[in-house]
Amino acid sequence: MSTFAEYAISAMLIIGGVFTLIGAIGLARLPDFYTRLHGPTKATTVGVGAIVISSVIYFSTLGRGIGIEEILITAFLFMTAPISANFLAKAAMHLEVRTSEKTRGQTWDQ
Amino acid sequence: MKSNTVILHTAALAIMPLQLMFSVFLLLRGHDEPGGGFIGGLVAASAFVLYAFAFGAEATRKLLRVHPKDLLAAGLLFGLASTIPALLSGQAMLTAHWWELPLPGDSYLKLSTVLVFDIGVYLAVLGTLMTFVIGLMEVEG
Amino acid sequence: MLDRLRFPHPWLSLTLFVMWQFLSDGISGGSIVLGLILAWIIPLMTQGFWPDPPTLLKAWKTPAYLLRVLWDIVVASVDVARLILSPREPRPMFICYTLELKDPLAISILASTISLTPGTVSADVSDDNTLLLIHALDAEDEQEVIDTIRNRYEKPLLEMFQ
Amino acid sequence: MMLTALYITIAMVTLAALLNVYRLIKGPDAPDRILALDTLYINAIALIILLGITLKTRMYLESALLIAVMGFVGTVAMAKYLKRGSVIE
Repeated sequence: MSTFAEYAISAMLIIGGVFTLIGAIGLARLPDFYTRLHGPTKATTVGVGAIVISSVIYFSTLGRGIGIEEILITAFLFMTAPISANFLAKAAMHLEVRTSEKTRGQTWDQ
Repeated sequence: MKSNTVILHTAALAIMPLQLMFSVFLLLRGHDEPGGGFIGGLVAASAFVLYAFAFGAEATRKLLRVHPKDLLAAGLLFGLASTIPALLSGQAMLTAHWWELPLPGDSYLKLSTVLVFDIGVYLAVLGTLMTFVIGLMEVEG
Repeated sequence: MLDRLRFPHPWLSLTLFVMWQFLSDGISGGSIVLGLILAWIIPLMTQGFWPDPPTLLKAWKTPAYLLRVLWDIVVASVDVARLILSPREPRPMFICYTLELKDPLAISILASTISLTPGTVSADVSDDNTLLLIHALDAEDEQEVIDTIRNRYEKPLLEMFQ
Repeated sequence: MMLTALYITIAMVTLAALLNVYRLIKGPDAPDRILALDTLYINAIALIILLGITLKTRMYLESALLIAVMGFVGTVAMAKYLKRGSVIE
């Protein structure tokens, strides 16, 4: 394996790990449900995306070709993350989950 | 229809074909690699369940075209059929038999009693789960 | 029987067929036969439920849009990461956004885009598909967020779906 | 060097999973718990891919895809249950 590929894989792995961790820190630390929703939808999805890219590079340098599975996983995560977030937000609005005092604007429930 | 489900409708329509294709993929590669009828049936059932979330019970029934119990029965029949070749050739029941169909492009379509049995499991799992789901829908009214 | 042998959604069929070739480890006679069967049956099963066929009038604009969204997703994650790690309290806000788009598919794409891009999650679409409720994680000014979304995402989508 | 990066990443994702478990236990509301579960399964996908790289095999990628498919349906089902009190109308 070339040195360049090794550096690229290592960098992607670390970036993925950092984003996943930050998403989880956001989930644990932010004040109310709606703000917590932001961590997993963005940071965690991008984190897994970076890890998948490193996996693609690794297996293609091993000469096993580019697998469709990795692409399917990424496409699936990027398609489903916003939809899950949307559904959880709807459920939270229905249950009238407490929002932090600093929140401006109104929710609605229908 | 129920209050806004625009996003779920689009999501179900975009994701369901992918799930169905993935389920067939899992079903077919089951003989020599991980996968198989059971997990393929589960993924297919999850596709139909997602569809039921988005469009309700009636539409799902229409999509399936046959009653889920018939799927279950068809699955069991496939399982039974996979035992017949072995019995006819006087071997122990469920002994695997293989046939290779030549196809253009120097490749073979591998058919086997294992595949028939796997299709049976696939249909049985799909039928069972859809019977559950449609049964629960009827209870809730 | 013969009149059923058609492809109601050619693009969906093509995507499924190509994807099947990749899944089955290289192109062979068997994978082409099975791919054709799947690309025929799956769209046929779901065709009755697609809303009026989405008319992507300017399909060649899609890659540019996708690239822009992809780039924004990366920027968005860095933004959110910085905010999560800084000790400052976020300033969340709910925003009502009036939609100009009419096509259900376009609305879904816009909502998903908003969820994946800087500091905003789309929380709900109103019953009549005219309003979008957005939760912004750290917003200075309501109008600013609305303008960004309108110019950056809704305009290109409006051009694509007419 | 790649191996070191791999181990550091595995440690970070595991830590992330532990933080998600903390949110899962603490709540305070049902949507928070579902959100934590949702993030937890995405972390599980990341861990499976990392395991595949460590063991130099692509065998596990299907299970990661499977978790992605099933996890999404599960999250939607739970969110729908909270909203309506029933999963399918």
